[in-house]
Formats: sequence, C-alpha cells, structure tokens
Amino acid sequence: MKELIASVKKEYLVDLAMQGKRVDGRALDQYREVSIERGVIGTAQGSALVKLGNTQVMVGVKLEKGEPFPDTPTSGILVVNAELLPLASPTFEPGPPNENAIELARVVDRTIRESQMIDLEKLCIKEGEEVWAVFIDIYVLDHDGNLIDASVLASVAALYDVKPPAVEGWTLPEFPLRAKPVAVTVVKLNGVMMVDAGLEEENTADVRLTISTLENGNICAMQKGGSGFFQREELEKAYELARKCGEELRKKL
Amino acid sequence: MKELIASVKKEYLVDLAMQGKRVDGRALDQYREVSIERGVIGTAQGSALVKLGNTQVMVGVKLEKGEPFPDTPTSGILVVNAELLPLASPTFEPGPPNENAIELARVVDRTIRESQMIDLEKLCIKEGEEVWAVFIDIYVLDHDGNLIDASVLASVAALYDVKPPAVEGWTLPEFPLRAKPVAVTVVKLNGVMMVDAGLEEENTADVRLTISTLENGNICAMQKGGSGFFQREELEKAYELARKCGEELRKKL
Amino acid sequence: MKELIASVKKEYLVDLAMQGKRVDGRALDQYREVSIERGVIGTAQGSALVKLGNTQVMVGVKLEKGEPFPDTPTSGILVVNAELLPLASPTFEPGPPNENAIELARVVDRTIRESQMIDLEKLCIKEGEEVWAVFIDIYVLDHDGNLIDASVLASVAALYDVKPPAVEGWTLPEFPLRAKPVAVTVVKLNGVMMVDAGLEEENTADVRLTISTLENGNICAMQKGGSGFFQREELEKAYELARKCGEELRKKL
Amino acid sequence: MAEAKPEKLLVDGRRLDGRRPDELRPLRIKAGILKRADGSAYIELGKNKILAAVYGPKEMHPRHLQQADVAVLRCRYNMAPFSVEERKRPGPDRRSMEISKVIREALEPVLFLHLYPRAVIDVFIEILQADAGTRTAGITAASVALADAGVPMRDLVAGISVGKVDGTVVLDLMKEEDQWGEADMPVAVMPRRKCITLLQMDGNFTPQEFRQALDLAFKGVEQIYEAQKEALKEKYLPSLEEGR
Amino acid sequence: MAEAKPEKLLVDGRRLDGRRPDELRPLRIKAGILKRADGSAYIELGKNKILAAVYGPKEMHPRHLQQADVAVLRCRYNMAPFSVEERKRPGPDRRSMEISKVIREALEPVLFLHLYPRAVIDVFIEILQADAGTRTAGITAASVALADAGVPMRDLVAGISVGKVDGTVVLDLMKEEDQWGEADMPVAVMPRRKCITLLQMDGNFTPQEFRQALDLAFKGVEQIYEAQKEALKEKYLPSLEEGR
Amino acid sequence: MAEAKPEKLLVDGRRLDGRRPDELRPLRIKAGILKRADGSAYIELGKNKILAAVYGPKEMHPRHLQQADVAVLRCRYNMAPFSVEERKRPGPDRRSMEISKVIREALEPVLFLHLYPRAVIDVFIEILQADAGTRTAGITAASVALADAGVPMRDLVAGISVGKVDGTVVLDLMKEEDQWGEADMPVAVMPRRKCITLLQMDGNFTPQEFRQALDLAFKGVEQIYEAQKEALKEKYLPSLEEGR
Repeated sequence: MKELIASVKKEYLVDLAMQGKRVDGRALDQYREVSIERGVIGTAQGSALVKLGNTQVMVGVKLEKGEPFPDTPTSGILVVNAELLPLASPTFEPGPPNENAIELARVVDRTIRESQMIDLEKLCIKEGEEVWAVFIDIYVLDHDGNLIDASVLASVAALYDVKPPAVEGWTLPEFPLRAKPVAVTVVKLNGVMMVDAGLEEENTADVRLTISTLENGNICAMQKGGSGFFQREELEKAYELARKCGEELRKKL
Repeated sequence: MKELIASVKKEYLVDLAMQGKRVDGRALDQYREVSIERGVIGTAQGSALVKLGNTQVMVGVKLEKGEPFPDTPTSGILVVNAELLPLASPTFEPGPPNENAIELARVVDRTIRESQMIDLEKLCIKEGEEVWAVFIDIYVLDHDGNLIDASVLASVAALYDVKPPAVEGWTLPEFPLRAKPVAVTVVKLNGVMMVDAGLEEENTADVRLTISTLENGNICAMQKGGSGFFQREELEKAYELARKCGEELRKKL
Repeated sequence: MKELIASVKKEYLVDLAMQGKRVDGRALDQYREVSIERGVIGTAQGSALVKLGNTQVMVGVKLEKGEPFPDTPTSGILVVNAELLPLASPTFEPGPPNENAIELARVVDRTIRESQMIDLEKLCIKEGEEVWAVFIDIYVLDHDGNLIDASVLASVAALYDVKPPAVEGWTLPEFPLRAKPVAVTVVKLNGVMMVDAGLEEENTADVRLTISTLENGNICAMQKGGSGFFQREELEKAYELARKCGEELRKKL
Repeated sequence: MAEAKPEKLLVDGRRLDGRRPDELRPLRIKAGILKRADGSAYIELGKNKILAAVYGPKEMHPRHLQQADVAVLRCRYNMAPFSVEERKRPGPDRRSMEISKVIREALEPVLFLHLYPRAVIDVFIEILQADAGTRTAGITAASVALADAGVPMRDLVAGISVGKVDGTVVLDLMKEEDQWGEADMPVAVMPRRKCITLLQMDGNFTPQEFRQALDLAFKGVEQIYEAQKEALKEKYLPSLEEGR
Repeated sequence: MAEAKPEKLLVDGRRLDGRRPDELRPLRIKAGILKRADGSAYIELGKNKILAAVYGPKEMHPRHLQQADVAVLRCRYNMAPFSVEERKRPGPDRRSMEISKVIREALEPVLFLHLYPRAVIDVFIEILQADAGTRTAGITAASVALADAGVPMRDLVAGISVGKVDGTVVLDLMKEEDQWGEADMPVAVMPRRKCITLLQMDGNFTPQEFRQALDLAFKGVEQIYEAQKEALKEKYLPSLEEGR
Repeated sequence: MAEAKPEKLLVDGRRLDGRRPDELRPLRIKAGILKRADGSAYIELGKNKILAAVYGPKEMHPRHLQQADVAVLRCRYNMAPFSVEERKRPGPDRRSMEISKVIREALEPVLFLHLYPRAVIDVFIEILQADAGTRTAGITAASVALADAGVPMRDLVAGISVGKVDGTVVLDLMKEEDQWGEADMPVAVMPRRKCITLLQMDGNFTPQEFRQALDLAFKGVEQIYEAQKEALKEKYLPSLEEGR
C-alpha cells in the first residue's frame, strides 16, 4: 500500500514528528475528524459510511441463509471481504483482492470474530443444515490513510445498523450483538509513535501496529505491518495509545 | 475487434461509400453471399454453419437437464456462449472470452431471448427442480466481418435444426420454437450507412448499430457499438435497412 | 522443463555418451543411488520421500470420501496432482501447474491407473453415492533430473505405505493393491540411449521416452517427450532398458 | 426475495411510484466528492446511488498498452456486493464487462483522445445501490467526473433509460418496471449536439413505439443535462466568484 | 448418455463398424479452407471433424517470449463444447494442455525453427466433432496446414492411433473401442523418414503386442500420408497447371 | 475428522503433551539440505515439518518489477495438500497470502536490500506437515536458509507463538492448544537486537497477559536462536575446519 512520496517531504514529516508535531497540526495521539453515517444503503441489512478526514470507507452488511461449516454445525458464518476500489487511489488497480486488501479484510475479520461481538451461535437456524451467514463488504472509496481503523469502525457501525425484521425468514428478536471492538493503528516515524496516520505519514512510516481492544481494555487482535520493527517498550506505548484512543472512538459508535 | 488497416485503404473505402459504392461491387443494402448448412455436427442436438462471404460461424446447440433459476422455477434455461477462436483471425487470442466475445454472445442471447422464439415455459420438466437447459455455442471459424449477423443466423438455424427425439428423457412432441428473429447490423462510413460490412469496411467504420427484428417488423433487440455516434434520423434509416434486409435473410432460414 | 546449459558442456556430455560414458561415471543403463523413505508424513495416509541422486520427490496419499463419477458408479476415484515447487529449481515458478507439471501428473496417473494396481472397485462404499477418493500429491523438492521415474517410485511406495485402519469410516481389511508398476525414462543423446538422466543430461538430450512396466514385463504406459524423434529400432532398445532397469527398481519397492 | 408481479404497473396514467409516463425519478448530482481522484461525481436517481471517478490523462503503464497517436479510455462499471437484493459476488461478470464496453463507447465521442498520445484516462463507476438504469445514470455521473477532472470535452453525455410498461412507452424505468415491463432501451446522448452515443434495447417495440421512445429519451436527457450543469456550477461557481 | 458395453468388439474378425483390424476409417482431408489463416486444413476420420490453422512465422509478441536463435512453435488443441456427447465447458483443461504439448513436440522435428529467430508459429487445432483419435488426426491436419502456410518442412507428420480390443491389436480406434478396449497407443510418424515423433500409450501390451502395434501404425501412416499429399495436390495443382 | 475438545488443556501445570507452560516442543533444525536452491533449511518443531529455500539475490525478471535502488524480497508460504488432516487444495488462499506478507515483513528488517538494486531474493516456505505455529517456524527456517545462501544479514530472525490455554499464558502452542485455546500470538524477533519484526494476535489478552506473553516469547526465541546457530555451525564448521 506504499506510495512514493518525495524524500524532502518525508524529511519534513520526520522533523515535525521529532518535535511532537504533525503536518496538519494534530497531536500525536489525536484522530482526524471522525464522521459515521449509518443506514446509507437501503439494499443492505446494515450499512455505514465512515470518514477519517478525507479517508472514506463504506461498509454494507448482508444476511443470507447458508450451510454451516462441518466443524461448527451450530454456528453462523462470518465473511469479511475488502475491496480497494481503483477509484479510491491511483495505486489501487482493478482485479481480485491483492495482499493488502486481503490483510485488511483479515484484520477486520479477526477483530470482529475474536471480540465475539456477534453471537454466532444464535445465528443457527437448523443444526448442521442451515445458519445465517453475515457478509461484511468493506468498500474503500477514498484512501487518505489509516484504512484499517476506518474499516473496523465502519464494520462495527454497520453491524449495529442491522435491522433484522427486514430479513426474510428472520425469527430472532434482534441481531445478536454484544461488544464494540475498536482498532487503533499506531505508526512509527523515526521512533516517534502516532495514531491515525494520514496518507503521507503512513507512507513515511516504516512500521505500524494495529491493536483492537474491547470495552474493558482487553486486546482481541493485533497486526504488525511494514518492513520495520518495534522495541519491546514501544509495544507498551502502542497499547496505551490504543486503549486511550479506542475509548474515544468507541463513544462515537 | 478493430484491426489496423492502411489509411489509404480507408480513404478509398470512404470515397467509394460517398458515391454509394463498395469495394466488392455490392449495393449499400446488399449482403454478401449467404450460405446456411444445417446438421453439420452429429454430437450436437442442432447445428449450423453459416457463411457470409468468407466469414464462417458454426453453432452447436446442446440440450441438457439442469436446475431452474430460483426466480423462474417453471422456465427452461438459455445459455449463449461465443468463442472468437484464434484460428479465425490474427487478432483473436486464446484465453477466456474478452469483451468482444462477451458482447457478441450477449447480443445473440438478447435477440433469441427477447424474441421469445424458444418457449422456455415448455422446457420445464419438474417445477423448481428440473428443466431443460439450451446451450448455444457460437464458434467463429473465419472472421471476415459482420460476426453478429452471422452468429444470429447460425444460432436460429441451429435451433430450428434441433431434432428432439434424439435427446434422452425428452417427452415433448417437438422443440418448442415460435419465431425467427434476424439481426441486421448497419455500419456508418463518414455518414454513409451500409449493411453486412466486410472486415475492411468494419474496420473503417467508426460506429455500428445492430437491430434484431421479428416477422412483423417489431424490434426485439438493439446494440450500438464503436466509438462513433448516430443522429436521430440515421436511426430511422437503420431501422428501414434492418426491416428490409431482415426479411430477405429470414427467407433463407 | 528445459534449462539452458553451456554448449561446451553439452558437447562434452555428447562426446562422453558416444564413448558409452557418463559425466558421473555411471554406465548407460545405471541409475543413480536410489533411496526410498516411507511414512515420512503423519498427516497423510501414506507417504514416501524418494531420492535419485540429488533429485528429491515427496508423495503424500490422502483418502477421502467422495461422490463417484456418473459413468463409473461403483468405482473409487484416483486423483494425481504434481507440484513443481519453486524451491526445487530456479526454473520453476509459483502459480497453477504448467504443462510440465500437468504432463508429469498425467504420466504418473496413467501408470497407476492402467497398471490397475489399485482395485478401485473395492473402494466403492455405496454404489452411485459414495466412494473412496485416493489423492496422490507429488511434491518435487529438488530437481536434478528424471522427475517422472522418481515420482512414479514415490507414488507407488506411498500407496504401499497406506495403513487403512487410520482412516475414519474405513471397513476393508486392507488397502487393495495388486501390482507394482515402475517407470523407466530413457533419453537419447546424439543417438546414444541412457536411463535416469541427471539434469544436465536431460537438458542436453532432445528426446525422452518413458515406459512403465509391470512385473510380467508388460507395458502399461508410455510417453515420448521433447522435440526429437525415435527410430523404430530405438524403441526396441528403450523397451529392453525399461524392462531390465524396471526389475531392479521394483526390488527396492 | 423475489416479489410477486403487481397486477398493473400503470394505473390511471400513474406509475407505481406516482410518476407520469414522461417523468424522471428524483435526481441529484454532486461533483467533486473524492479527494484522491482527479475528478469525481455522485448521482442519485430514484434509489440508485452511484459514484464515478476519473484518473488521468496520465502515462499508460505498462507501455505496450500505449497507443502511439491517441489516449486510451478505459471504463470499469462495477456493482458493490451490497448494491442489490441478493449479495453479488465481487469481481467482473459478463454483464458488467459488456456494460463497461458500451459505456466506454458512449463516452469516447465527446473526448479529444488525440490530444494525449500514449496516455490513458480511467473512468471508474461504482454502483453502491441499484434500482434500474444504472448504466445510463453511471454515464451521466462519469461525464460530470470527466469535466470535474478538467478533461477537455466536446459536450457532456447524459444517459437515460426508456421502456414500455403495460403497453405504454415510459421514461426512466424503475426496478419493478425493468423487471416486469415489455421493453427497456438505455440511451445516451450528447445533449447539445443531439448525437446518440449509446443505444441498446431488449423487449418488443413496434417501429412507432421506437420513435416514441426516442422522443421521450431526448426529453429526459434535457433535464439530466440541466442537473449536470448545475452540479458543476455548484462546485466551481463559488471558487470562480472568490476569484473575482 | 452412457451406453452399455457391447458383448464383443470384434466378431468374426470384423469390428463394430465392419472394419478389419488393420483398416482405417473413411478419411478425407482438405487443404486451405480458411481465408484469414496463413494455412489451414480440415480432416474427417470416421466421425471426427477437425479444423487446423497456422499463423506465422511472424514476429513474437510480447518480446520477452522471443527466442534469440530460433522460432517458437505454439500449439493449441481445443475441443468445441458441442464436439462430445456431454457438453464440454469451454477453455483448456489438463487433458488438452497435455495434448497440446505432445502435439507441439510431434511437429517440432519437421520444422526448421532455426530459420526464423525471434518468430512464432501458431498452430490451432479445433475438434468440432470427436470420435477417438483426435490428437493424431489433429497432427495429420496440422501438418497439412503448415504446408499450406508455406512453412518449410523436412517431411510431413502423419498420426494414427493403434490399440487392442478383445485381445487383438487393431488400427485406428473408434470411440467404442477407445472406451472399452484394452490399450490405446497414439503414434505420429514422419512418413518418408520413418521417424516417430509422438508416442503415448495406456492400457496393457505384451512386448509382442507392442511390436505388432508399431507395425500397424506404420502401415496406417502410409495411407494417411497419401491422403495428405492428395489434399495438397488438390489445392495447388490447379494453380500450378494454370501457371503453365 | 473433527476431534472433541478435551475437558482441560492444562492439568497440574502440565500440557497435553506433558510440557510446562514455558517449554518449547522438541526442535530440530538442519541447514543446507537442497542442491538446487542457493540456501535451504529444514525445521521440525513438534510435529511441524517445514522446508525453506532461498534463491538470489539475482536479477529481477520481468524488468518492470525491478526497484531502482533496492532488492525486492518475495516470500511464499505454502501448505502441502497432505500437510493437514483434510486435504488442502493446492494453490494460494487468503490465509497463505496474508501469512506470506507478514513473513516478508518479518524478514525485511534484517536484510541489506539496498546492497542489491534491481535484484530479487526469493524465499519459499513449504509446510510439509502442520502442527500449529507454522508461520513462526517457517520464519525461523527461512532465516537459516538466508544465512545458508550467504545473504548478508544484520541478525537472524527467530519466530515462536505464545498463547493462552485454560487461562494460562503458554509458550509454543501445539495444534490442540491453537484450536481450543483462548489466544494465539505469533511473534518474530531479531534475537541479538531484541527487535520485534512480526506480531499478530487473536483471542483475548488482558494487558497483563500481553506482557507475560511477550516475556515468554523472548524466552523461547533465545532457545530457538541457539538451535539456528547450531544448525549453521553443523553445516559450516566441518568445512571451516577443513580449511584450516
């Protein structure tokens, strides 16, 4: 997902970071303006459009009947798919999901799945034969950095937007949700850690760490990305940022 | 499907067209020699080899039992596939159907389907469970222009060649056909409209319009192709050519 | 599967061959050291690692329940797949099997199938509904020539390594085997025929012939490869080599 | 999710949603709503929600796809998995490949591709919510996005579908009319020059109905053209006025 | 569509279609039947109907596939969906990929590929109707198409299948014999030089049967070679005679 | 083949296979076992059997994939069809594509890619038998294979998984613990510099458990590092001693 940016620009961003500053005036632990719009797509059972500054991610949730996996006959199915649409960035190309799209989908999948926010056991219709499948389709519309956090936010918001009575064959009183996981991605610029990297910051950083947390501060998913590395104590710091910013983000859900 | 042809040749074809003439001496509303050979493939339930001048298109029709689509449980299935075989032209390459092959198949599909020439309701064996699927495979053997008209002719001829008693499990008295749609493609060279373009004419023209008509002159399908455009009154003229030439072609079916 | 080797090296190999000699001191009808290790993979029902000199091929056999083919409702299923792993040679590339991998798999398939070494009729569980499928996965680990012979050896050894009681649902007293086919590939260098070509010999030869024989000397499969040709009398000679060397190889199984 | 066909699609000259035969659905166009794209537009027509974006003209890579004397226009029409009742598997299918082709051929006539040899212009059309007429609404949005990208154009292109329901020729089919109607004819027009750049049709038209349908299409296109110009004005007028 | 196996494939020395063990099916070859291809041929052998076409030698694109000192021969064996009882899905499968490879290696020995560095010769073989022995009949047609294209050749290549039914070695298997017989051995030969350029086999042959089968193959190839030459003569003699 | 979950994964401080929470499974590493590859290594960790091979640095083809100022590292993690209980279909899937990516990013920090502009280094990891922790064991093997290939490195990379079973943080999950445990965290570390180059996690960790897990990971990595060095010594010491 790396794009080339001028090295003079990179140096400027690094210099700023060393002084605890950022190019758009934010603090290191500060997100861009966060906007969450729900119910944007009528053909989806749940949907949301999330903006982090200029980054725009749309998520649609569809519920369909399907067969359970043989090894989990009483469990609903969760499918997460991400499309890095070519209209969102000059670096995105048409075609099947590449490794970046797949990583994005899988990090969102792990965050949703491991938080156990969807009670999949309740989505069983007939054991071993029929269950509800939950399709989460992540549609990246405008890429200005930090797609993971935006995608997790939009996915969780879209899941909470699901209005089950609209689904044919649905019999449960509600869509069974029980947690609000939030992902916070921390990037490192020359040793300086910051959250919600804009595109240029993202492309200047050589490493990122995503930490998804629950309401109680527990961690449900992590993912390091990029060709850099972390020191042990940087992980502690990253966790603190994830906990603190995660709490803020969760309030908007 | 465009091939490069020398600009001097193009100019010559345009000059001729401006005088109402064509390179092979035909009139603007005249087809090349049309030949329709039926029953050419014994392994198909119906087949035909159509020649328009040097253009050769073979069509095989296969009938197989299949499951109906959920939204049309009492209707047979129609599948049209076109292969622009690499042996037919230096510009055709091996591989899955490209946009030209797909467009060709879909225009033939619409012509057959919308004309309602096959009574698909009669092809239901058991509602919601089993129906006859009609596979029309268009095999382009030699490409010297005007593949759409040749493919529609060959498909309709092959359908009328179907001898149902040869199919295992067949119980109807006959293969249920009830119309003879015909496609006429008109191309425009510098404002001059002509039918049945040969390859060089096709590559010189910047726009084409295919109009598929029924016995009563009604239109069942249309498709504009190419990067040019039509004036309103040119459409009227194209329809007249389609009606007139369509009647002639239908006599050969 | 051809690799470029220096023409001076080629000439040297040809000169040697003309004198009945080989670069590693072997006789023309002599195999490199043959090693067969069985039971190497615990997750497979049967497995073997075969080395012909530096060539290494691993085969794993898996048994799974499946549906029979409609035209052989009482017969088990045999599936042979070969992967020319990119770690085995600088000329192997990741991706779906190319024509060399497919040819390798199909020659092994024919050898196993036509020898009737597996009694597929015994692998029927319920006629027309459920049968055992035998998956033979050929994994080429190090390519130093003569992959076909190594792959047939490893496949036959892995089949004889199958311990059926370990398979859930298995009820037969044993895995029903009844023959030991062996493939011998003969290459021709400037008219001189030799067996078990090392990589450089293989790349110098312009043609090869694989002959798979049974215990009684009968032939169950053949495959010519390469852009050269054989004279009639060379085929006689190739058969003699296949019979003689095949007997030797079979002793190691 | 298959719904039963209503007994009538046209009652007392009114359609299922209350429109008269020659009426468009509610239309809204917005230009320039994406940051990264060189140009973009968003359109709502009835329940259709469609996004179009343009990149280029820019150098074509890989080079062997370059045309020595002309820019290449590429179009990609794509439906979001959640845009229709039953989830659509991601990726191109035969329908979207054909539509991408006719859209490209509908836009080419207004572009000066000869100005940019060796270049490529990419047009991406994403159907976020579908309600019939997506290809023509996509063309309408794409031509606004091209203008927003500053690509020189002879004219805009405005698209609309006409069809036949209960024997009557009507403008701008909605989903139910598309599904149960007797004919569907998508049309795209250069509004100032009155040239037809896209024309497809399936169903059954008498020659007379065909003419009527063309009349209706030209009428609809005029309104769409006004909305296109309005959207561009809305984006650029403020900055123009600031510039004074 | 699966038919039951007949009790016997050989009755009183006659095969299901009345042939003796060493007899070919009716054979017909026609050269030069396509306009666009550089060379072409059509063959009927029993119920087989096969078309072969040749393009080239021509410059290879893309360039990175060029060979500096030799032309590349590419072959594509392909079955029409309607060529067999049960419709075949279009596109290459493992069987057709292997056959394409052995056909290429059967034709290479007669071509002077070193005459055309950086070039490519394409051979396309389309099975329109299949009745066993398609790969060898395809080779027979392809070598006529190569000659029709004017590609210089050391010799033609003629292919035929031999096999074993009811314990007897027979020439030119038809579909039923291929399906229920005990062995199948496709062979291709350079008829003048008697060199074997394709050899495959599956089933069960004693060494003696293998020798018999080779004898039969060489015998069959001679007749095929005559038909190949006849087809080329039929096309070129008239124009040669005109030229006098 | 699905087995039932055992009642407890930890009894009296012992795991299903008798290990204590902070114990590795039996570990064996061998360097340089393939002839064709430039470098190779084989690892067994518990029932895992994994082969890694390295090709390069070598010129990147096709050229348009070259980077002007740096070598490209490519990694491919791949599971053999017979490596797991239920046969795995050959070819990459989403899981293996993600793992290939994080492995590449775990190895990049120790390589001097700027030394080899326009070059490529290929790392292939084949899982022959899988028993949880394949990606980290694969990294361990790959870094030995890189050293065996003579690729200059800042440090080795050693990988190990930590997790939580029955509420206890444990080192080096085996298959049953991975399947039924409460958390899994694969970690890769540069052993001398103590830098973390891979970190993933799924499940549920309190912040305290996360710290404990990191402690355990660093402890495990030390033992793995010793085994890596041993494997390289085993291969190179004999030849070094010969050289004296």
